[in-house]
This record gives sequence, C-alpha cells and structure tokens, in this order.
Amino acid sequence: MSWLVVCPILIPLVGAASTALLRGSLPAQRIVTIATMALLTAACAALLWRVNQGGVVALQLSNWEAPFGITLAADHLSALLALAAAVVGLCIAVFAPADLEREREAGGFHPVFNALLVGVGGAFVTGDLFNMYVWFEVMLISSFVLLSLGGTREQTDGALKYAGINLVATVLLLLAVALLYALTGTLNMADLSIRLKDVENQGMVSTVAVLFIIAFGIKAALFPLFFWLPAAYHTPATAVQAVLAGLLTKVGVYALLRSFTLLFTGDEGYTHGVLLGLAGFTMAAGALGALAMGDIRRVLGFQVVATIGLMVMGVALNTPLALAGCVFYLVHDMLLKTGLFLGAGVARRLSGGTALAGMGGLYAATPLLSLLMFALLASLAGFPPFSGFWGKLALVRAALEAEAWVMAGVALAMGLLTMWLVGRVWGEMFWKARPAGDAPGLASLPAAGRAALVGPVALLALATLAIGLWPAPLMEISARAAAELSDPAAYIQTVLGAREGGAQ
Amino acid sequence: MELVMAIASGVMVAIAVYLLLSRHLLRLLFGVILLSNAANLAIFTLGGLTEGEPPLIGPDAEILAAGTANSLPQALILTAIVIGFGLLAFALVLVYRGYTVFGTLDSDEIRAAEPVRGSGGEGAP
Amino acid sequence: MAGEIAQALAGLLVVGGAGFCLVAALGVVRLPDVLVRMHASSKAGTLGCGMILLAVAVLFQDVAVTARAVAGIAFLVISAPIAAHMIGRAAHQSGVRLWERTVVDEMPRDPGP
Amino acid sequence: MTGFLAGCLVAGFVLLGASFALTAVRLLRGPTISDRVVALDLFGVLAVAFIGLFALWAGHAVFLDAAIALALVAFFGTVAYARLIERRGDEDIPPADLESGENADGR
Amino acid sequence: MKPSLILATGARLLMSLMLLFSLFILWRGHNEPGGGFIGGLIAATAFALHAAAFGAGALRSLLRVDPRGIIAFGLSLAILSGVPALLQGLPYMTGLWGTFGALKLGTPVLFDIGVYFVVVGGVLTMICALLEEG
Amino acid sequence: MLTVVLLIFVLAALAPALHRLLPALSHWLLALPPALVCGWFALQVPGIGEAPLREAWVWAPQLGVTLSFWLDGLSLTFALLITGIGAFIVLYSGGYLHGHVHQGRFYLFILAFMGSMLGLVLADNLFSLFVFWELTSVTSFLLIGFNHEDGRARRSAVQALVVTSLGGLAMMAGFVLLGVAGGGFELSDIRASGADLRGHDLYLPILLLVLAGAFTKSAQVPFHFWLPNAMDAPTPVSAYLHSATMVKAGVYLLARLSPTLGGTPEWMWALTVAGGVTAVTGGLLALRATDLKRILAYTTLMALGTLTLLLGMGGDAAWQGFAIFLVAHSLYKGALFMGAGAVDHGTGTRDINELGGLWPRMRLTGAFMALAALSMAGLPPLVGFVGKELIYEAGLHGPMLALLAAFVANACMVAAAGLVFLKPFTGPATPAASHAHEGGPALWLGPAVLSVLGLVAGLAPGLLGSAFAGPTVAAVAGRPVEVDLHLWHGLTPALGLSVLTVALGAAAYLMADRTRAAIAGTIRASRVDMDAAYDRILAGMDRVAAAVTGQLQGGSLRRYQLTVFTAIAALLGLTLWLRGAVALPTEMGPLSPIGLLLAATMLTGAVATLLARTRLAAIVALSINGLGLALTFLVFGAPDVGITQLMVETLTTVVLVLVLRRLPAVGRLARPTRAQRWGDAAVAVAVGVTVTLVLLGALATPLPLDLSLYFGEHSYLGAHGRNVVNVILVDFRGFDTLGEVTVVAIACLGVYSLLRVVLAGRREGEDPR
Amino acid sequence: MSALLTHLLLALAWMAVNGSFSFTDLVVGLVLGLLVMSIASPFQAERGYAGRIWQGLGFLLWFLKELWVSSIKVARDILTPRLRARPGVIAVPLDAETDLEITMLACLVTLTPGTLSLDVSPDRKVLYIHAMFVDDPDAIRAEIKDGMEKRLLEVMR
Ligand code: NA
Ligand code: NA
Repeated sequence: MSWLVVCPILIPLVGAASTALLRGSLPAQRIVTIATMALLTAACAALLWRVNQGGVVALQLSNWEAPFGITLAADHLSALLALAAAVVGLCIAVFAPADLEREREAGGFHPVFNALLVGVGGAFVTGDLFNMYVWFEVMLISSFVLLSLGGTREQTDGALKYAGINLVATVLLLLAVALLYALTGTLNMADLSIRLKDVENQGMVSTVAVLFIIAFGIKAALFPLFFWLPAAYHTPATAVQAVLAGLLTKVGVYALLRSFTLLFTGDEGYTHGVLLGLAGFTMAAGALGALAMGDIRRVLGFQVVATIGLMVMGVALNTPLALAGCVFYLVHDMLLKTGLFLGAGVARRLSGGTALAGMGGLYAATPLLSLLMFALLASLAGFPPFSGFWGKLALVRAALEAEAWVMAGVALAMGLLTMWLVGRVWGEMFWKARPAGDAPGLASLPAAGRAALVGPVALLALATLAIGLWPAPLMEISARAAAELSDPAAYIQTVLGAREGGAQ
Repeated sequence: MELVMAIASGVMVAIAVYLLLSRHLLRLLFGVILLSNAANLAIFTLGGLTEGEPPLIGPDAEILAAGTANSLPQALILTAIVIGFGLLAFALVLVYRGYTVFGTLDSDEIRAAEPVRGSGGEGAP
Repeated sequence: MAGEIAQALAGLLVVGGAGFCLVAALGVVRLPDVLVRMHASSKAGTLGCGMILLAVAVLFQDVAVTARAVAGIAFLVISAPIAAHMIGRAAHQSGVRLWERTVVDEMPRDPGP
Repeated sequence: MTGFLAGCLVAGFVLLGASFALTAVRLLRGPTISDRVVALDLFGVLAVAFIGLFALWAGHAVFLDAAIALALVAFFGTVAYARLIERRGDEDIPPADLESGENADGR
Repeated sequence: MKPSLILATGARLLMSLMLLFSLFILWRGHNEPGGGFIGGLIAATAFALHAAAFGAGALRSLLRVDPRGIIAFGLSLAILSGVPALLQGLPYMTGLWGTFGALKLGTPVLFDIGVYFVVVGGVLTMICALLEEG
Repeated sequence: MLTVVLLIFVLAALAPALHRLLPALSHWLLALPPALVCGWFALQVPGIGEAPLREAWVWAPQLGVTLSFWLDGLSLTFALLITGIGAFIVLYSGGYLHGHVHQGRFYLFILAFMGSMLGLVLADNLFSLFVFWELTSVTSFLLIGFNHEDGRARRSAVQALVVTSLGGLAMMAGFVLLGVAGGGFELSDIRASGADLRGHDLYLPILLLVLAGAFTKSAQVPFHFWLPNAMDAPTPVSAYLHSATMVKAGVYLLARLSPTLGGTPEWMWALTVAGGVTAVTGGLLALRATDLKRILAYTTLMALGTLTLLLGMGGDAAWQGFAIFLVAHSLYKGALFMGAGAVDHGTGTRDINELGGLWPRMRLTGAFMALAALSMAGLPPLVGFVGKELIYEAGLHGPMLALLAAFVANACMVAAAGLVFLKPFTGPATPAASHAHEGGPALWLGPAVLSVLGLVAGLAPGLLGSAFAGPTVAAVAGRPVEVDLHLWHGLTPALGLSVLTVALGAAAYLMADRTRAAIAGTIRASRVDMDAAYDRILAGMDRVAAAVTGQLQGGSLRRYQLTVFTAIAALLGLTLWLRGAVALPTEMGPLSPIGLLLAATMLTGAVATLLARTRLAAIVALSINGLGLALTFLVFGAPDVGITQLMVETLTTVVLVLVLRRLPAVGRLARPTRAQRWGDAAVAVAVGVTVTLVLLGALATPLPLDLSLYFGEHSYLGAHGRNVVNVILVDFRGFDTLGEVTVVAIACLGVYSLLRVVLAGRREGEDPR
Repeated sequence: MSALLTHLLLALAWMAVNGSFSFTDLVVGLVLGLLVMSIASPFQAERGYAGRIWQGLGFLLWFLKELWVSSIKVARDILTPRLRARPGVIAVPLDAETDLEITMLACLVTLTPGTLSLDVSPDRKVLYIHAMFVDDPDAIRAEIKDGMEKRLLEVMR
C-alpha cells in the first residue's frame, strides 16, 4: 500500500499531462480535471486511512535506499493536508468551468491547475528537502500562470508583484537547502534531523533556520514578507483566487511546521522565538490590512495573511496542543478560504462588483447564498459552531498554557478585529440595500452553471459547519499529527529504516 | 579557491539586490538572473571545488575514481538552473505584458491592483 | 600516450591559435567601426579557435575526439560567416556611422522597419 | 604531458585571458549594439577556444562537447541579436532607458 | 523579418548537423556529459534557428505537430517511464533494464527521452509564440 | 437536557419552512415546544434542591471540551425564564411581525437565540458554556440587525457584536486560565477547587478576564452603551433580550462563578462598584429618555447593575435578593416590553411625549402594563417589592455607598414606572392615541401571563422562595441556604427606605421634564458619552489600520523589495551575531589561476550589468557573467552543469532579445534621489555581506560526502550509467527531474497563453496608456 | 550530391561522432539519419560528383593560401600602430545562381581576410561586401569575380 503515497503527486501529474494532450477539446479537459480531482480525493482519503491504521508510510522512489534516493513519506499531517487540498481541488474543478471565460479556460487553465495540485501534493508528501524545493517551484510557476492568465491590468500588476518577490524567495529557498546540505551532506529530512544535531557550529544551524523562516515565510506570507499576497490575490478570476488562497500559503505553513519540528529543534528558544514574533506581527498586519480595505477580495486577501500569523504562532509555540491547533486550523483554513473566495465570487456576479460600498442587497435577494456566506464568515471570525472556533480555541489555549501572554493577546485582538470586520462586511454585502438598485438573485445566473457555482460554496460551508459541530475526528487526527511532529522518531525510523521493506 | 568564489557570489548577490531594488522592471529581471547565478555559484562552491575532474566513471572502471568532483551538488544546480530558466522566461513575458498594458516599465507607475489613494489603499466603508 | 611530436604540434597550434584569438580581440578593440572590427573577429577568431580545436584532435588522437573536433571546426567555419553577415547587414541597415575614412558605400539602406 | 606542451598551454591561457579582457573592453564600451554583439560573438568564440584549451589541460576530451554546444548556441544568440538590431535599429545611438534610470551618476 | 538567403541556406545545413548532435548528446548522456535536457536544448536551438531564418510559420509546417503537443507527449513519456516498475511491484520510477542486441536500454533512458521532448516542445512553444506575436 | 437544547435548535432550523407552510399558525406551533420544554423544567423543580442533574457527551476531548449540562437551582431558574418567556415571545412576534417578508427567518433567529441561551445556562463545561455564549452574540447580531436596511440597526448590531465579542474573547482566555488553574474545565469540578483558585497566582487575571466577559454581556458601565442601541431590533427581540436572555448571561456567569471566584476583596470591589455605577447610571438615563423602549432599556441597565451589586456584596441576604429580583425583573420587563410593543403597534409611536390617554382604547394592555410597572416600582403586593426589600436588607449590611446606589436606582425605577405606564395611559388622549387599538391575543397574552405571575409571586412569596430561591441561592452560595420569604416583614429599616424611595421617585416623575433636563445637562457637562467614544475608538482603529496598511502595503514593488531585503539582512545578520555563527574556513582547496580568471570574468559581468547605461549593454554584460559561470562549472568538473548553463544562458538571452524586439525604448524613469540610491546600496551591501558570511560559515563546516560516494559506487553497477550526474538526474533523484520538467512544461505553456492574450489585446487595438 | 549520399554521410557522421563503427551503429545511424532528413529535408537537387573531389581539394589549397596571405595583411594592420585600412562597401554582381553557390561564395568571401559579405540583394544578382583595403572598388570586384567566384563555380558545377 505504500504506493499510495505517490498518488498525491502522480494523479494530478497524469491529469496535467492528459489535459495538455487533450488541448483541442475543452469538454474532455473538464471531465479529466474533475475525474482527476475526484480520484485524488479518494486516493488521499485512502492514504489518510492507511496512515491512521498503520502509522507513517514511506516510499523509496526509484528503489534507492534512504537517504540516497528520494523518499516520499506521509504521516497524519501530510495525508490530512493532501486530502484537504484534494477537496479544495475538486471544488475548484467543478466551479472553474462555470466561472472562467471560455477563452481563458481553453488557454491552458486545466493543465496548469492540475500542475498546481502536483506541486501542493508533492510538497506535502516529500521527505526530501530539495525535492520539496522542486515542488514549491511547480506550485510557483503554476500560480504565476494562473494569476496572469487573464492578462488584465489588475492581474498583470498583481502578477508582477507576485513574481518580483517570489522569484527572490525561490533563490533564497534554494540557497537555504544547499546550506543545509553543506552543513550535513544530506537532503533527506529524516536524515537531516539526525545529522543537524551533530553539526559543531550550531550557530550556523540557527542561521540557516532563520533563512528558512525567510524563504518559507515569503511563501507562507509572513510579516514582513507578505506583500505579494495582498497585491495579487484579489486580481485573478474567482476560481483562481480561491485555489491560490486555499492552498498556496498553507503549503508554506506546512513547510514551516515540518522543518521547525523535524529539523530545527536544537535552538528553539531563538529560532521559534523569531518565528513567534513574526507570527504576531503577521496577525496584526493582516487584521489591520483587512480593516483598511474596501473591496471584499482585498479584505479576504489580508485575512489570509492574518490567519497565517495565527497558524505560525502554533508552529512557533511548538507544544503538542499548539501543533494540533495549527494542523486543525490549517485544514479549516484551506476549506474556508476557498469557500469564502468562491462565495465572494458568486456575490460579485450578483452584485456586479467587489467594492463593498457598491455591494448590498444580497440578504434579501438570495437567502441561500446569504446563509452559506454567513456560515463561512462566522467561521472566519471564529464563532461557534463553525470550525474556525475550535482552531482558534486550541491555539489560544496553547498560547496561554505556554504563558505566551502577549501572543495570546495578539491572537485574541486579531480575533476581535476579525469579528468586527465580519460584522461590517456582512452589513455591507448582505444587509445594506444595494446602491444601484435591488441585486438579482441566484436565478439570474446562467442555469447551466448555477449548480456548479453554488455547489462548491455549499459543500465548503457545510464542511465548516460539520467540522464545527463534530470537531472530535479532525481534532483527533490533528492531535495525532501533532504527536508525530512532537516526537518524530517514528517518522525518522520509517523513512530511514525502510531499507528492507521499501522495495516490496 | 572556495573563499574567492564565496566572496564572488556574495558580491554578485549584493549587485543583484541593488538591481532588484530598482523601479525599472528590466533591471529587476536582470537582478533575478544575477541572483540565480550567484546562488548557483554559491551552491557549487559549497559542494567543494575540484578542478578538471568530472564525476564520470572511466571506461575500464566500475566505480567512480577518488578525487573527482562532488556529483550531487551538480545535479541539484542543474535542476535549479532549468527551473530558474522556466520561471525567468515566464517572468520576462509577464514584464512584456506589463509594458503592453501599462506602457511603462516603471514599477511605481504600475498601480492597477493597488491603486494609490490616500495612505490606506481604497479605504474601508 | 600521445607522442612527443603530437604534443609539440599541439603546443604550437595552441600558442598560434591563442595568438590569433588575441589578434582578433585586439582588432575588435582597436579597429575604428563595427564593420571593420568584424573583419578581425570573424576571421582571426575563427582561425584561432579552429587551431585550438585542431590541437585537441591532434593530442588526443582518438577517432571520436577527432571527429568531434572536426565537426566543431566545420560548424565554426560555416557559422562564423553567416553570423558576420547577419550582424553586418543589420548594423549597416540600422545606420551605424561608418568610419570617416570609409571610401565608398554602394549598398542601399532600407528605410527602417 | 611534456614541459613544452604545458608551457604552451600556460601561454595559451595567458593569451586567451588577455583576449577575454580586450574583448570585454569592447563589449562594455560599445558604443553601438552592433559593436557589443560583435564583441559578444567573439567572446563566445574565445570561450570555445578556452574550453578546447582546458580540455587539453585537464586531459579530458569530454569538454569538447561543451565547446561544440557553445559554438552552436552562441551562433544562434548572435542571429537573434542581429534580428533585434534589424527590427529595432541600433538603440544605443539615442540615449536609451536604463541610463536615465539609476546609475547615470558620474558617467 | 527580413529574409536572408545566406542564413536560410546555412540554417538548413546546420539544422541537420545540430539535430544529429542533439540525438548524440541525448544518447550519450547516460555515460558522458549530455542527456535529455541538453540534447533537447540543442534540438530546440536547431529548430529555433530554422524559425529565425524562415519564420515561425515555416517551423510550424516543418514540425507538423503543435509544439505544445510535443510537451504533453514528452511529459507523458516521462511519467509513463516510471510505471513499469509499479507494475512489477517496485517503487515508482525504479529503473528496469533490458538488453536488445548490442543495445542496453532501460526505463531511465525512456525518462530522459521524455525530458528531451518536453524541452524541445517547451522551447519551441515559447520561441514560436515570441516570433509569431505582433 | 441535550435533547431539550437540540430540540430548540432543530425547531429553529425548521422554522422558516414551517412558516412558509402554515404562515397563520406558525407562531402558535413554534411557541408550543418551548412551552413544553418549560413545562419539563417545571417538573424538575421539586427535586432540584437535593439532586442537581448532570449529563455529559464527548465533544472535543482533545481540548477538554465536553458537551455537559448541569441543572441546579440557578440554571433551572434561568431555564424556566428562558423557555417560558421565550414561548410568549415567539407567540408575540407572530402577531407583531405579522406579514413581514422575513418572518420565517425571524423565527429561525429567535429560536436559535433561545437554544443558545438555554445551552449557556445549562452548560457545565466552561468551553461548552463559551460556545453557547458566543452563539448568543451571533444570533443577537442577526436579531438586532433584523431591520437590515436601516443603517442604525446595522450599526447597533455590529456594536453589540463588537462589545460582547470583546468581552467574550477575554472571557475565553479567562476560562482557559481558570481551567488550567482549577485543574479541569467542568464547572462542577472547578467549584470544588474554589479555595485553591482564590489563592492562585492567576486569580486576578482570571477574575479580570471573566469579568470582562460578564460585564460586556451584561452591559455594565462603561460597556453599557450597546444595550439601549440594541433597541433598534424589533420589539419581541428587545423584550426577550432584556428580560430573560442575553443580558442576563453575564449576571448568570457571575452568579455561577460566585462560589468559585467570589468572596475576595477584589471580587467584592469590582462587582459592587461596577454594579452600583451601572444601576445609578441606568436609572438616571432612563429618566432622560422619552422613547418608551429606551426608558425600558435603561431600566434594564439598572436591574443588571443591581444584580451585579448584589453578587458583589455577597451574603445570604444579597443572594436572596439576587434570586428574587432576577425573577421579578424578568417578569415585569418582559411584560413591559411586550406591552410597549403593543402600544407602538397600536399607535405607531413610542415617544412618551406623543402618548397619553390610551387607557380607554387599550385597557387590556394597560392593565397588564400597570401590574408590571408596579412591580418595577417596587410596590406591594408585587414581587418587585419583595425583591427591593431584600435588596435594601442586604444593602443595610453592606457598604454605605452600595446602599445609596441601590436607593437612587430604585427611586429612578419608581419614576420610570410612571413614565412607562402613567404617562401613556392616563391624562388626555393625544392625537397618536386617537386611533390606538388593541392587538390580537398573541400580543397581549404574553404580558398578561407575565404580569399576573408577578402578582402571584408577590402575594405568595413563600412559594417562590422554597421552589426557586432556595436552590438558586444555594447554587450561588455554594452551600445550602435557608430561604424564608414574606411580603410583609414588619416595620423594618428597609421598609422605611422603600417609602423614601417611592417618595423620591414620585417627585422625580412629577417633575419629569425638569428631571430630564437636569440629567441631560449633567451628562453633557460630564462629557462622558460611551457611545460616541465607541465611534471614536472604531474610527481611530480604522485610521490606524489605514495608516499601517498604507505604510506596509503601499503598492510600490520597490518598497516591498526594500522591506524584504532589509528583513533578510537584519534577521540573518542578527542571527549570525547573536548565535555566534561567524566562522571562517581554515582548510581550502588551492587557488587556481584559471579560477581567478573566471571569478574576475563573472564579477566584470556583474559590475558591468550594474553600470550598464542601456538595457542591451546590461544584457550583454549579464551574458559575460553567465558565460563566466558556465566556464567555472566546466573547469571545476561539472561539464553537464556547464553545458546546461551555457545553453540556458544563451536561450535566456534569446528570449530577452525576442521580447526586447517588441519593446520600444521606454522614456525616462523618474530618477531616484541620492538618498534612495545610498539606501539601496546600503541594503544591497548588507545582504551581500551577510550572505557571504553565511557561505563562509557553511564552508568552515566539513562536508560529509557519503551521498556522492554512494552515487559513485552505484552509478554504473546499479544504474548502468557512467555519467554520475546524469544518473542522479534520471535515476537516483529522477523525481526531482520529473518536477523540473513539469516546471518547464508549465512555464512554456504559460508563456504561450500569455502571449496569446497580448496578441488578442493587439488585435482589439488595446492602448497601452 | 544525392539524397542517398546525404543519408550515408549522416550515418557516417553518426558513427564518427559516436566513435565506433559497428553494425549496430550503422543501423542506428541510418535510422537517425532518416529521421533527421525526413524533418529537415536538405538539398534535394541531383548532381554528380565523381572526379570533383580532386578539384575540390585544389580549391581548398588555394583558399588556404589566400587565407594565410590576407590574414597576415589584416593582422599587420591591427598590430601596427597606424591603421592603414581604407574600408568601403562594394557591390559585386553575381554569376552564382543557386542558394548553395551564393551562400558558399559569401562564406568564403567572409572567411578571406580583408573582405566580408554583408548581404545579397533581394533579386540575388548582387553581393554586397565590405572590404578593408579599398584602393579601387573595381579591382576588388574583379578579384572576387575572377578569383573566388570563378574557381568556386568550377568546383560546384
Ligand atoms: Na561545508
Ligand atoms: Na533534476
């Protein structure tokens, strides 16, 4: 069953290649993409089930023993996030054809979208640091292309800023990986975990750790490295916004989570302290930025930043509860942000714009969308009974238990600002009468695409509600993931000790 | 030799950063190219420098002779070069697109996504 | 492996080739306008480079190496004039100023694109 | 390797080094794009020669492939430049854009 | 683009040589410097030279297939080269080797060929688009 | 109990559909289940003093969250009020909102609100309690903003949300600490460790955080301002919110935690001061207002203040007062609000200056409002009198200031009672009253039952005492307390105070206009207006947000890059320094002349790129750098990398050149200032230096070569290739290459797509400017 | 040159660069050559070639001599302080007709020091060359027409 671990990469990769081959037929591409995502979801679910049953799964690619070849490894964290990403992918695959202009969709959306999921899946399951760099780049180029596919003024500007900063991040990440190699002579993360402890100049290890904070921090949109995100995320088509918001930065958080539990544990006081400080500023900057914006897409963009801060706080606190909270929040946030951006996109279609001042009237016009968006927004604000509440509770509790008073305060203040924001946004988008006259209801959407547009939003809203009402299963998996992160011995042993079993 | 090359890549990094701080998008791209070159040189240097002995197994040998260059960093750099090329080519065309849309290469004049208005973006309601 | 004579020959070819390269470089620096400079680069450079590749063929005395060296030389010899033609034509057409001692210019300049 | 050959190779490196330097001067001075392209083309050819020389020095014929590859692509690069000059004219004649950008100071 | 008789003739001649050289580089890559990526770049350069001489349209009719199709084909080949191992119960991409007469072939070679086609297709896609545009 | 709570929520979810099916009957049908639930709770009354009920279900065990319920006297009292009054409210809203477009949604919200409130008072687990607590915030947000197209209603809704969330979040922190300090998150467990908690280091933070939650929810000064504004909600909401639910949540929490956290000087002072101030403020503000609902809202403040005050004082008398006044207030306030709504409904106004002489036209409503108002004024034989007597009884044993506050507040109540009943119903009929009419039974049934209950309880206080007050006081006190209530205690000092109270209140009512003017003048003079302060704080927050965001995310890529690189240099530099990482390599390969030549070549190219005056000069210079790098790779034993670099470098140039073909020379860019250039240079140098130091530090560490050795050993024998680098690329680490070609493929497809967009733009005659 | 010859040459070239001449290599070379030709389709014109080899060698020798002589001349001008060059762009009427003839001529002119082919006129009747030492344009025209072009056409036709 260990071949399951290659599925998060291989399935979308096959999807990318097939859709590229089928470039003449858009319907065929759509079917392939949806089938790919469905299959991916099933495979990731199977992988998670397998991990939950039998612990960490490792696969020695090309059948070379670790640490010489590339090892793929899935623990609870990897499998869970891969599954969440697959669900997001499935939602987008359904939503996108109804959302994108035909020309844009035919202009390469499908292969690139599939490739994006290749990168995401790869980053989640690889056990090799350089290989992770490669998947990050697959993600980066795919997101570049998706961002600029429409070619409008806004998109071009956003994509330029995105590129300007992320190209630097790419080089930094590469350099950071190479430095770790130079210090230890290996790239396998499990092996690195062991060898880094023996490096004589631990100061260098800390320095490289900080370089990783910067490199992954840019990807994750940490303060003061996040500028590309609010500059770019609001510009592309809804489907693209949603998939980027749902997946990209979360992979950055995953990378921080992995590297600061497995690799950089020798100088926690310093490295995790730096991370903690940055997380605090990120929360503040994101929450304030969201308040300062008058366009729902930009509001949500800054909210992506704010929640990144919250999650990274979990990484930095590095207690089992904090890690569990971080993992839980990651999954919640992937689903939620996708849903929010998709929902805002539907609202945009009805309102004819995204400037909050010009929106309104949706509460009267469309009870269904109102209900769904209310659930999503309330979850964003961390209100029960939605999933956001539990993540926030776990993280705040972890901060308080770790006696990180200031951070707990910042997190709570960010929560308050978000609640205010949500109240305001709700008032502007839904309650207020639309300045330009009554908003049309969902019936005004083209019949063919209506279900495809609303269905994913509904699914994600239901997901956040379901997790909120019944948090124990996800929390249990998160707790197990956190336990594995806190004590990576099993992970290391499975990766490095699989020399006999791996071939079978 | 490693010392010289490390310093050389440090200098290249500094120059690249200066270019990246420019408002001219082409200079920014040049900075990216130079930065990649610097990083690749740095990685190569970190792997140790061995003059003139490529990691090729001789026709009569079965394993690599001692004293040949470190092979792994080479493979990594090769991958990095190719990836960098892909990213750069796309970024370049993006800059071109920027020019066709905005008629300028001055990044400070390209403000469609984040319009200049007061101090805080477009302002909240 | 390689005989003394081959080594000596290769050495001479190397020095000669490098010398021609230097001449080409000097020409490119010293000569007055771009068309004149191209005389230096396209001939002396090709010649010098060719000689060095020939030295490789002479020294290694291996069919595969010789064949590749010869292929390289052949490629240089074909490509250098074409390259010179492309640049020269473009330069002339784009209106670079010719040296003041240029005697005659019988080639028409197209109006720019 | 005989001393003579070694000496010749050293001499070759020195001469080539000087050639690189001289070519670089033209490359940087221009003044026209065509001049730079001519210099760059020569730079490529010199690099081919350098690789040949290094193959002799290192005693590895494998470097020859690099020389051939370089010759191929350098030629293609030159053709591309020529196409650029054809289309855009020799841009360096009017003061172009980068100059006014950031570093014109003192030059 | 102003046509050039000299370049056109030279390109036709050199293209054959370059394609041959690219195959050689691809072939020898496993044992000497080279491989799919470099070989692909050389082949792409050869075609690009053709395009520079005759125009992108001529290159398209010469290739007969869309370069994007070449990318997809190459990528598929690279992916598929790892599948035989799966069928034998080995980890993905495990190299399988067989001897055919004097030829020793393995799935990694197939993989390298896939890389070759991706590079050829990719670079040509880009160059064609750049040459055609405007 | 879970069933009961779930029942209400399920009912809420079904409400819109039910209303759509049976619009005329829906309020009756929807009121029935809460009434039945109320009945069920009533059945629990007899045994509750001896055996509290507890239920628990697993919810989020990893976080210490159980869905546990605890029914004792305190929660039972609240549960009865919530479901009982709730049933009438549902019924009432059927009449009040009859025909409203969103009536179905209203039922959904109000029932969800009821369920949340019920959950809150029943919850035993701190976090379960918090969940329901927050749910009341969310549902009340929806209810207050029910008239959503009215900007004031939206503002009030957000205000209530923000203020209660502020406290709620603080409370969440407090709960976490409470659980940590108390060794568990079940209230029933924590109670046992009360003594330890009160001596714990975290006691004060816990107390302050929890109080923040309770005070905001229960609208204690200075967080009181949201409550009157919440009057923008439809009257049924106000009635419910003020009488039995939302605002009582804070008081409930204080009562619930009283045995755990209470009894300390901190507790006493915090609660008495906040409660006293709130009571007096509420009373005075009530006299200032002219809107019927606002007057009632401010009297609610008074009541909440008084309840807090009582909890702060502590002691059997105070707790008894608490228990009775709690019930009394709920009964009369529910009745008064519903009555006020009926008046509004019947006359179209709520301004007492426009109301008068309603009695002949609205006798039913008037009668019930009269009963309720008497109770509010604390006059016998109504339950309000019993409550007030107990308050004075407790106050006489407590601090003087507390007694004074209670006295002033109660006097205000007397006057307010006059304002809400006497003013509208007596005297000459106003124009607004002329067409007044009585509503249907849905509108008067609620006030009727509640006010009559108030009378019954007043006449037979013993019943109330043994059934509710005893168990309630026991829960608040944390021990059994004997409760013996009477309407008549004889001539006690408290009775004297009551007489004085009525006298003062009557005087204030008779001089209502002058009182109002005096109070308004005082408030103006004191310049304290928390509502305006709220606006200022929010506006300030907005300004801060705009300023910070404007600084950070101003839209200039250059600034972004500058920040990023400054951060890089600073973080790396500091780490190098603080962690003592700087190290210089001691052993190094020999200097190679060729290597030096190549380094010089690369640096020449780099410097020339920097100094280039034209873009082509820069590209050519970059080519030198790239070529130098390629030759470096070749020379130091990396032919594959070298060739690749050569090809890629050339191809990059070609792509650049092909793009530049289309890019005309661009006009001058604005020149950076000298300071900018020096700043850039400083950052660039800093980054360069730190990177160099990092590289040197890494070089100083010996590099284990086991991986490369393994590749060298297995390349030919295991993977059938002699070129180790190629074998790594296609076999050992072939997966990297798979990703790499994916990047190439996507990049090239992307270039194609993007150029097609450009082309399409050209065709459409897109103007670059 | 015939297509067959091209084919064989390509196969040979394959074996040569491959450095081994086994039967396998011949087959591989032929297959690859066929592939290359099917895409690249080089010269198809049928021409004889027997006996021309000697002529070609003679031409090569002559060319090398010319190369040497003029190289010295150019090198001297570069290496000596004073520049004696008197450059000019001269139009040379062409007798060469086919693509290959014109291209070969242009290449040879360029490879010969002192002269550089700049362009062929669109009607393929004139070759424009740049010469370093133009004392008399007509002399240079004659030199190329009677020397280089005549000898080349003899070999080619
Ligand atoms: Na090292
Ligand atoms: Na690779």
